[in-house]
Amino acid sequence: MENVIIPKNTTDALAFNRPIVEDVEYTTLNLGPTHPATHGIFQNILKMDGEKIVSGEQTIGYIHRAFEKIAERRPFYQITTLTDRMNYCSSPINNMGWHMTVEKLLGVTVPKRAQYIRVIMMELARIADHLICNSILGVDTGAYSGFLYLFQEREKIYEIYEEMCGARLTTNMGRIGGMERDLSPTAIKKIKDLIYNDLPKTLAEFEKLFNRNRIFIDRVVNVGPITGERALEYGFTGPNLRAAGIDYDVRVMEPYSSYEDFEFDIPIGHNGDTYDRFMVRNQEMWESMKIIKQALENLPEGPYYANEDHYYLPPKQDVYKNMEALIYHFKIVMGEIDAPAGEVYHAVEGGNGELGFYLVSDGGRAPYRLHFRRPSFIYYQAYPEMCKGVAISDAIAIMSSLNVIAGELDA
Amino acid sequence: MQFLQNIFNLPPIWYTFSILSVLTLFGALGTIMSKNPVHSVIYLIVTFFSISAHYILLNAQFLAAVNIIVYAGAIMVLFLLVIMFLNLKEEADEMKNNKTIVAAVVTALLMGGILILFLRRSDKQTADKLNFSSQTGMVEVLGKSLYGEYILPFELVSVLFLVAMAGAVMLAKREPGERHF
Amino acid sequence: MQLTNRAKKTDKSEMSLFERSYLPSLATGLGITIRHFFMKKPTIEYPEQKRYLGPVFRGHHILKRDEEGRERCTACGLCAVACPAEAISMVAQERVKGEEHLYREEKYAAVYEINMLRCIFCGLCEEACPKQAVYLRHDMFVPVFSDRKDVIYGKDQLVEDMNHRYQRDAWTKEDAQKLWK
Amino acid sequence: MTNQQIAEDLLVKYGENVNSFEEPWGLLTFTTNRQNIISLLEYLKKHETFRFNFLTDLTGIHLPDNEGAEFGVIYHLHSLENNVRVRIKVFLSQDDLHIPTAIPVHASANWMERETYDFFGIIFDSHPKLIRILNIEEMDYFPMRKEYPLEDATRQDKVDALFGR
Amino acid sequence: MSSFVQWITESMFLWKSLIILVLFAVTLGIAAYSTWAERKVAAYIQDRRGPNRAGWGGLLQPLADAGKMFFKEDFIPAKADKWLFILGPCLSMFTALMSSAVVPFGNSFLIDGKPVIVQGIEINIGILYVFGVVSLGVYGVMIGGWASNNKFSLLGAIRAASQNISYELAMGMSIIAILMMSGTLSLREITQQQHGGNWNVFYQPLGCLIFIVCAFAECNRTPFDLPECETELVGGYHTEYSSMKLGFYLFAEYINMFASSAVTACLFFGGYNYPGMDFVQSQLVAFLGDTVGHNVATLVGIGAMFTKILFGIFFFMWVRWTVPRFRYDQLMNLGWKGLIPLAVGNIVITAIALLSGYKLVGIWAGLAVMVLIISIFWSLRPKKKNAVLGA
Amino acid sequence: MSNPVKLIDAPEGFEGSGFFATSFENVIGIARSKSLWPLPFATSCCGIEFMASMGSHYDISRFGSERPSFSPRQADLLMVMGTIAKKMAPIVKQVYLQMAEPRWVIAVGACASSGGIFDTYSVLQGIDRVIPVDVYVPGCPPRPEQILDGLMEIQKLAVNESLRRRNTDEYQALLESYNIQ
Repeated sequence: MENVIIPKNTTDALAFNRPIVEDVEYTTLNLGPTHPATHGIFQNILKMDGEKIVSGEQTIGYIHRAFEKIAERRPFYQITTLTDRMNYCSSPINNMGWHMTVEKLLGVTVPKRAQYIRVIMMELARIADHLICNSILGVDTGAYSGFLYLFQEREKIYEIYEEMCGARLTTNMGRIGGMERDLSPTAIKKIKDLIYNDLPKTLAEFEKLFNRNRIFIDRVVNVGPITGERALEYGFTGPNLRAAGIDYDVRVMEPYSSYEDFEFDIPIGHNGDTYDRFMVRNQEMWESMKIIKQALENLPEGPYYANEDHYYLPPKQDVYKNMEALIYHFKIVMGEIDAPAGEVYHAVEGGNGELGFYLVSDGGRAPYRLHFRRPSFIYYQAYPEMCKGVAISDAIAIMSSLNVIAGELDA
Repeated sequence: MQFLQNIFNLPPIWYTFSILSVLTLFGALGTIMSKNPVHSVIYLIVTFFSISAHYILLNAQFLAAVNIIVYAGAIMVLFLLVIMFLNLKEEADEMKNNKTIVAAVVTALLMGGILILFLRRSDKQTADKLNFSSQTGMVEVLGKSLYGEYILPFELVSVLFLVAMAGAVMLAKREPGERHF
Repeated sequence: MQLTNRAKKTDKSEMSLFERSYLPSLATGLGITIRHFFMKKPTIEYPEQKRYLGPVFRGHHILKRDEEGRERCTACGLCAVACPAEAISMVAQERVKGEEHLYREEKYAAVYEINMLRCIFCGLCEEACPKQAVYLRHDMFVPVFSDRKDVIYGKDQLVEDMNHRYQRDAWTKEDAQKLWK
Repeated sequence: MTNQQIAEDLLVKYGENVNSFEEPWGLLTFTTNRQNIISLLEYLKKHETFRFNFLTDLTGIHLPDNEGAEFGVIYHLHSLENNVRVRIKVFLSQDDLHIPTAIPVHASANWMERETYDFFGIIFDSHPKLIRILNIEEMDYFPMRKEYPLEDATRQDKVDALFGR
Repeated sequence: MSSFVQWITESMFLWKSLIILVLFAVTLGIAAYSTWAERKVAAYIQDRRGPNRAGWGGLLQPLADAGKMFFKEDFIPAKADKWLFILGPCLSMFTALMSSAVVPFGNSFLIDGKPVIVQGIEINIGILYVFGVVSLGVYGVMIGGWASNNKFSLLGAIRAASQNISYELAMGMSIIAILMMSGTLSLREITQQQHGGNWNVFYQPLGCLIFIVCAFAECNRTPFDLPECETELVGGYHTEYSSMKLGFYLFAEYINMFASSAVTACLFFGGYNYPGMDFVQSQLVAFLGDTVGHNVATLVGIGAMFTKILFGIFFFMWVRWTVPRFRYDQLMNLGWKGLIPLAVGNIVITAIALLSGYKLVGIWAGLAVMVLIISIFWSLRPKKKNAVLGA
Repeated sequence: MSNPVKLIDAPEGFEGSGFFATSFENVIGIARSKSLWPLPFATSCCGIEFMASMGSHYDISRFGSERPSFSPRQADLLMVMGTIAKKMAPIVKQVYLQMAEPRWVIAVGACASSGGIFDTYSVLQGIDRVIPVDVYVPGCPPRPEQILDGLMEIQKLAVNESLRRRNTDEYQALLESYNIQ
């Protein structure tokens, strides 16, 4: 296309048979890749008429890490280290989603307790994800304190992760067939503290700071609205789609990991503007708390991993004494599990929407092809359309309310 | 030597006056001679400042302050704003146009001649030191004369401004349906 | 599009005049922030105060010895295979006579190196080790480096010091589970 | 609405052009060819009962051993109202990696197609801007093809001679 | 010796210079420690501790910042307009320092029987002077932003210019009511009229509110920090500045905060007046004698003034760390459609109240009537069913 | 303040009877070390941990570093956090070039330091291939404590460095090896 020279301002005018009146020189503003509001890294080249955005174009791929290619070389259990780093704000969801995909392929049934623990962890991760997104929207509209108030709660979620697995962000806490560890009493206590005391208080305070604050409302209401139909066209899922009024939630539509046991609502917005996205995320945190409460109350007794010698590492003592266990141990670590050939698609409700894993296995130790359906990647396409004709401040609010996570965007 | 002696014997106010005058002229010349419009505006601001200082010398504090607030503080800011928005290029070619230069020189000579004529014909009044009121040019006196003696022209001018403002708003108003941002 | 019966609209009711005056939210906001101003701070004065990192925190690697001070590692290489970052490398060697007090198994790692900048502290090596030889310490993390040359840790930095033995509540998750009861 | 119904309906409409029906893990999977893929997507979207209005995913796959059909493009569609998914595959030969773009039907296909092009070199005809999306523009190969290595050749701290690799 | 002392005491010029110097130093000191206070206040509001490693409680933090900035590489971008690039921060600093010259910080010191007022210069158009200087303050920002030759800077400069002009209008109008009440333009006289607890804020609550809002806007503080808002324009007008030139910009902001707190205190909160000041003065005079007593009373007054100023600065910070910021057009709407009509209304109410003779009651009643009228109009507006925000 | 807080030590100098002198460089070095404004170049996971270290629990502001300057001109410390892909590498270098001296660089996390697990065609294997790095922080992502450790390491460097670091031969050689200037 580049070598076809189109004279400036003529094609348009000829096509519509009207005189050329427009000779405005637009300024080009390069937003990113190191702009403070792009958080992760992507570039927006905006054409501006004063403060108004005429059109925008994104460049992404600044942290492309070739997840899919790496996945073709790694045994199934090592891929968690990749998924953890995909949407790093809510890594347990990715983690569990991947394990569920593999379990689907291998035909492993996970015991109820493990499923409940997974639900608890996933909902904690969702809360952590939404906490970041909403508080960052506050930062981007200029109110920094709310961010730090919420971040303290996130720190508590980290403590729970630490109790579970020993890491804060890239948790790597699930295993094929269950969890790495059981919920310890300390972890349960910490979760209860968080869910019953601290988080509701802080969240209510945060809502008081923002929800009915006129300055904030003016900044976000009717900013970057998108209709439900258009959102579907652009492949929106998750809170961003729900803000547009469509109650699509994988947890309800295709329940996984016992989500059918829990009672919760799907908050939906009105016209898909930034305020709706903000409110939907806020409301989802309350719903997540409801789910965690139910899961904790009804936490079944039993094992936290499936009794599958072929896939789940045997206890260390057995490895030491028992020959069979040692063989399984070696086999699992070397990645020589007997996976069936076939193709699986499994979706979970990630922090940003439908997080899908399309796994093609040829029976080898590693996936033959693994494709991640990364919600951020798909819905970020809509950004130029959403920020057309708005001021630069709005463009930034829209961007942070979309919650584009660079790790997920660029794979 | 006698000339220098005379200069040294001048009262200090004369020094202030001369420095300010030089500054004023410098600013004025800079305004028309600099090629960059932003520089021009800044020279113009310098000019306004020195004119305000002249007002203070004339014991017109209110006028000085208002000159700075209105002209230097508001109007020139708007000027600068517009220039920044338009992002004018340095157009040196226009300056070299012979016709422009000839026209400018002729105009300047005419204006200068008229000024000199007026100055020569006018009665030179010196300040009446005995009847001089230190309050001349102060806010109260100014206010009284504006709202007393000159109330009609003052109000007419305000109406004029109102009309101008309304007109500007009407001109700048966008088409219905278009978003402001 | 109604897909489920669980949808619940979020609150987006119109602002009242009072809310539109900016004042109520400003007042509540100021109230909230001033309350935080006087609250107890959760800040950890880091270099002086250190936080308990949890019973299973994945920090600095350590190659355990057994009670008699013999190295547990048998250089089977499972940790290196399990490492997603390929940060572990080792050279195995047969134990010769007279080294029984040094190495517990017949084979040992003559060279055992971990590239600390590659390592992602995922804990898979600890999980993969069949001899319970490699652990990630819960009480200590890898220090920062100012030179690229220091980043590969050899056995001298990794093997446990018998004078300052590394202690931990439970060496396996099964043991830990027993402790809870 | 079952997979059976969809398959029968499609067979009536497209006949030979849709084939290899499968149901791995309950997900209806079938293959079509590139002449029919766009009309198929449109048909499924506009169909008054199926209404596959959501393009969940679009990706490619490289099967070097599959003579004559080395590359595949895989579409995952989702009918939100019926909560049914289908998977459609189109196989392309290595020598003629052209397939029409799905953007007119699903706007979200834009970047997914660019990604597929970036990874596999599959050319989506009449795509408005088919350039690399994730990798640098100067890259001269398509990294997700099986013949290209994963590793960065510049890594220095890896000693392959040592045990464990 | 005695003749020398006599010369000193007789020559008011020297005392005046001394007072100006002290005021100058105090301004700079307060501004410097405002940067420290800002960081501490922000930290405490956000449940943190703030800088505490440089000196006790981080008290040496401003010195560390200054030391660092002085010795940082000075950078003039290649495409920048060199002279204007340097002129920008200088102008900002200069105008910021000038503005507090006419503020009366205290009553007067009796030195050898002669009163020396605690004020830089006393001119009878004090408020106009403040306005003039403040209106020039924007040049530093504009010129710096333009000269940087960076689009973010330019956007910041443009925002700064339009914002400052718009809010100056509302600010001026809010003061007119005060001037109508006091009948003078001199800050000292306005302050003296608020003797004791007779502060203007009780007569002019709306005017005070508008003035404070405009002061926020003039200082480019959140929620009006559009010219430099970090998340949108990186650093706004000072994006390209490094080292001490940046320091000047940041410093000027704090000096402006100090100055506007001082002016607010003088205009609305009684300046150096405080309730019960007559009693204090009479007691002090009774105990310490005429001269010393008067001087100590003045000191107490200065203390009251600075308490008000420091609270003002704290308020600036408190608000900054609480509220989000406006968008450009909303800011303009608030200024032109919100504050200016309100200020005009306030002028009318004040005029009526002054003519009626019931100053206090009249103004409050007028405000109540205004609120009532606005509410009635609001409730009569066409209503939609199930209306949502912004629809 | 209840917590024990280490104050800065007085710089080493010559202490005598009523006589305390210190080299000016040391004072400036200390000033610099207490006022390191970071430029958070956060690309991925480590950026979130940087947010945590800015948060209330770890509070990087205690070290005087809470003012993140997103403009490279104003920053003293480039904190590269997260994976740097080859597409990003020129930008990192450009940001480094735009920074004013003195400037320091921390590579936070495995990815920035060495590529971490992403030994792939698209990822730069450590940012020290494009810009000189002063401190490497291991971990994936490092704990906020480790990030603070890295900051303190930079503080040590800042204190001990000569005032005109740029002019030293070693530094010039280092820059030259990266093709800077």
